[in-house]
Amino acid sequence: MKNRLIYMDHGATTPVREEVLEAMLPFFKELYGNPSSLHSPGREVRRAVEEARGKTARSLGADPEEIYFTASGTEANNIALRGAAKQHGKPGHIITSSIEHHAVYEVCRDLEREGYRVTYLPVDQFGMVDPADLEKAITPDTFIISIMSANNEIGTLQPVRELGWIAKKHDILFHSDAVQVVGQLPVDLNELPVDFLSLSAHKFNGPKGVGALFMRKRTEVTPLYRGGSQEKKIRPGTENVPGIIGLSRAIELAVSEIPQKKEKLTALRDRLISGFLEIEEVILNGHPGLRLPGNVNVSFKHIEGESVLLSLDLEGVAVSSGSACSSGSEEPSHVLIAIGLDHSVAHGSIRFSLGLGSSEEDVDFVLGKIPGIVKRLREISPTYHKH
Amino acid sequence: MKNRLIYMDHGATTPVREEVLEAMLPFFKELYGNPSSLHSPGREVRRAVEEARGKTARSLGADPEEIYFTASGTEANNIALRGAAKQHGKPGHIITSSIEHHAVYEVCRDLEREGYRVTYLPVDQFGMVDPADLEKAITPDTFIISIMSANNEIGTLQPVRELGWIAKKHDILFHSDAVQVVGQLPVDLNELPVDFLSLSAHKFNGPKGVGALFMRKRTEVTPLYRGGSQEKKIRPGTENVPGIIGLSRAIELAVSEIPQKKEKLTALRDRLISGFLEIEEVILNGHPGLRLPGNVNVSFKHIEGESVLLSLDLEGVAVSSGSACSSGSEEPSHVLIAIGLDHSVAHGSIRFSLGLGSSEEDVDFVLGKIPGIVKRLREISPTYHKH
Amino acid sequence: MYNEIVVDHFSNPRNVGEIADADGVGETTSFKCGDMMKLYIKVKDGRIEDVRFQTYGCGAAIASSSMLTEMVRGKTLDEAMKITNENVAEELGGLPPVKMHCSNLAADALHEAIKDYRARHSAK
Amino acid sequence: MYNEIVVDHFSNPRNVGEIADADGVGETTSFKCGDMMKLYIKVKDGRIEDVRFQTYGCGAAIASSSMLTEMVRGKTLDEAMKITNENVAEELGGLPPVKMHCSNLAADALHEAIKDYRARHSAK
Ligand SMILES: Cc1ncc(COP(=O)(O)O)c(C=O)c1O
Ligand SMILES: Cc1ncc(COP(=O)(O)O)c(C=O)c1O
Repeated sequence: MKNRLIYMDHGATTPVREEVLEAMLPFFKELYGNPSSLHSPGREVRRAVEEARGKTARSLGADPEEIYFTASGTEANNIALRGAAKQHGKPGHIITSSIEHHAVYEVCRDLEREGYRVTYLPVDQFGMVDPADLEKAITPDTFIISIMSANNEIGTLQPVRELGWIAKKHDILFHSDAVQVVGQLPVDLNELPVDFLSLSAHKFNGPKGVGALFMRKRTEVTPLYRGGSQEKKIRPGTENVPGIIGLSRAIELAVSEIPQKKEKLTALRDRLISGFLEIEEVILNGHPGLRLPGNVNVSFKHIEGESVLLSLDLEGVAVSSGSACSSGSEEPSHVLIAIGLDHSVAHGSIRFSLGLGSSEEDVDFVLGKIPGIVKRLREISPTYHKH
Repeated sequence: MKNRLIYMDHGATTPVREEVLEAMLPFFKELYGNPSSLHSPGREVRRAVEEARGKTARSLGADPEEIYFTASGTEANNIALRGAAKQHGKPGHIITSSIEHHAVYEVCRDLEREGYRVTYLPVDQFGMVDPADLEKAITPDTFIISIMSANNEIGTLQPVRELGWIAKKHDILFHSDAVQVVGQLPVDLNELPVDFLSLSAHKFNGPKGVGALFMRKRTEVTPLYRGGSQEKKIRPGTENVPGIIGLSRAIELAVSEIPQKKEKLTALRDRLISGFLEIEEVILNGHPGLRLPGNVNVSFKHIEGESVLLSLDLEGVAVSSGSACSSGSEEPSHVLIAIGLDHSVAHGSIRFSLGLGSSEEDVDFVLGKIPGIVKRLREISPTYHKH
Repeated sequence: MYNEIVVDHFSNPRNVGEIADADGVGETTSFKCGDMMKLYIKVKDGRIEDVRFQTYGCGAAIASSSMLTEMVRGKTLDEAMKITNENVAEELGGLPPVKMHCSNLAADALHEAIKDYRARHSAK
Repeated sequence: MYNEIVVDHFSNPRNVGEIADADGVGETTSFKCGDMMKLYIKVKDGRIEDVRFQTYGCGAAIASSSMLTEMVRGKTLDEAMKITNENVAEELGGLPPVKMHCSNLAADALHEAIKDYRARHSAK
């Protein structure tokens, strides 16, 4: 990443921060023992892993034994959903939203193929699930509900607490994919009525290749992978020790800085949004207020997202069009369709996601460049009629 | 790991070597883009990941598109076996050995519970599978055979090529768990008749938390996890980029150094073995010649393995009793039972596994300490009758 | 993702615009991704004398439209009919595989424009 | 895994050995892991005057045997009968949970030895 990079793709991934890398470093060459080994170098590493579990738990208001380290947010989602389905033992009914990340959505699709019934709750124009819809969708054989805490594309925050209470009232398991929320907004599992919660380190300045699943005490899943007895057999395989240490340091730092970070990012976000909305035929996707502090998602009508992304890239600005995970596919994002955008508007959507290193100068640079880019691309566009 | 540590547990895990860590470092803070992102910082990382795939493939005589990065050897084994079973679509017959690692063995047990039939081939006193037994075990509905390349406890090398040809002749998929072999002995997938091969970076001085599955062209598995389209959907989730870079550098280095390393470790291994066999009532477990260069596994009769492990630990020597993954369980290892040891002898087994940093001084230090330790523990033992 | 030629044509597309009194107009839409292209030609003595385009789409779509206009100027209609989307991608030095089928529809629009021209002429 | 007390008793076990003319001998085996312990006692005036052990087993097994012998010397038989495996683990400052049930069988062997002593005496 050469000279001046303005990175506005923190929703896709974030850089590992210095303190996190420093915490990880001893675990490559010096503290390299296998935590399952009985000898001192192994036991020393075991202690470090358990301390990391403790730190992670404390950052979320959880108990250490409720934290299971995984290789990614995707793995956490898969273990929770498919593991609960396997544990359920027979096909049943699952409720989720129509704007979940692929790592929930595709698991549900897969389970449907295997005989489970799945209800995909609609969302309103802002991407919000209505708790009344959840209540109505519940059937006697509903055994798990999975609703994300915040959407990765449009940033909309869901009423997770309210949804969780409905699940609890009906004695149904509740999972929330909080990959976009952990480290950005407070999560207190002492209070939040969820049974499972997924997170991923690389979204809060931790390393790639490590995530975690919170699973509340007395909740059970059937493991998907088999092997050693690591992570209480829920996730076998030699632990990614440096990754786990990195995750725990990153979550500790991120959670302690939430108040300042939230204030700063919200201000930057709103500055970006107002700037964009001054351009004609631009619409904001997602909720105007109840959205991730760092998330801006707008559609520039008459132009296709990738061409904006590329134009910004040529200016040294990194953004995303749709979700990082679905790039490479040319289908418009299912999230943008679910909030009612028509295909051409959905195709014109760009996500700017701010993070730790974002500054007012970055925002102003982007606001300075965008009008020219939009104008140029619209001039090429056959659907844009100059008045 | 304080002052003088003599690490003889390379079979459990190895330290990351300097060159590998150096290769990884830029990918934490600088080259942190998400390889799925379309912008330059993402594309730059995508290129690095694909180069890593190329390096890994070249080290094994494979094609880049045949390499799928995973989070561990365990994950590679699970994807191969369960993925092939899912792809098969209906219960069928699986053949494996009775000395597989838990990450194969437990998957087979699990599949048995789901209606698959599994044959666990016996091994001889040295831990070797007889190809004739494989031939005999094949039935019309056998769809996959999984035999490890080398055993993690006793180090015995299997006749993988011969076994693979039998599978090929019958048009049955063949998987080999090569976690203990890759980086220690040459693996040339151009010649080896296997469809799947599993490996794990932390066994050859790469980082923990990353492995790979080789899957031959035109072979197909049904993915176990769902989510993004990473690793051609076989293993979704944001890539562990530093881990992948580390794996590729580690395999490249390890494979290039095999000839010297093999010679050195074989000499050290045989020196250890002869030294141990000078003590009365000691038996060598595994094959005298066809074993991993760095693997020594002996049973000291009348004493329990853990007490030897602990005594060595107090002298600064790290070894393992049984496989690292099954420590914490008090059952004698299924591998040692399979080669015909009785329980008490199996309980007295210790694995000394040598690696990159091992030296003659290390070996001589251990050979100097062991007789005293064994003597002391035997004096405490009620089963040891002084003559 | 894109090579330098593509980036150049994307950043500085040649022959953008409409031709008010075009002799032929072609339009194509990719059902898969919604990309849309409009191509205008002026024909003189059986040769393409002028050509302009308007494109809604990704980088590949814009660059292939631009490259195509460069390729066809001065060509006879028969020559132009032989240009394929693959030819355009080749001239661009290659496109990413995912982009080959959905955003590279410039040649299709050209063929439509020529057909339109021929239809108008035969109608005369 | 093990604390300092355990390591000390493992490295320097107290009262290892046999008593040729023991008044009572107890033996226990853990079916789960094969650990085995033999305990010899000398009794005088209803008190344990001497005690020795032999153990085949892991660190926890050896350390608990050693600790037990320290705990019982001089105790009356009734007092000694009240000692449990948990007491031994406590004296050792705790054992890892996985070790509690299978390698900590010293008190069982002691109780066997006392029963053996009593059986011999009632037989007299
Ligand atoms: C033969 C064998 N297979 C599989 C594994 C599992 O590898 P990992 O720890 O990377 O999951 C190991 C390591 O313990 C092994 O030795
Ligand atoms: C909401 C959400 N869930 C899950 C994931 C998957 O996380 P990971 O990339 O760690 O597998 C992501 C990230 O792409 C996400 O944004």
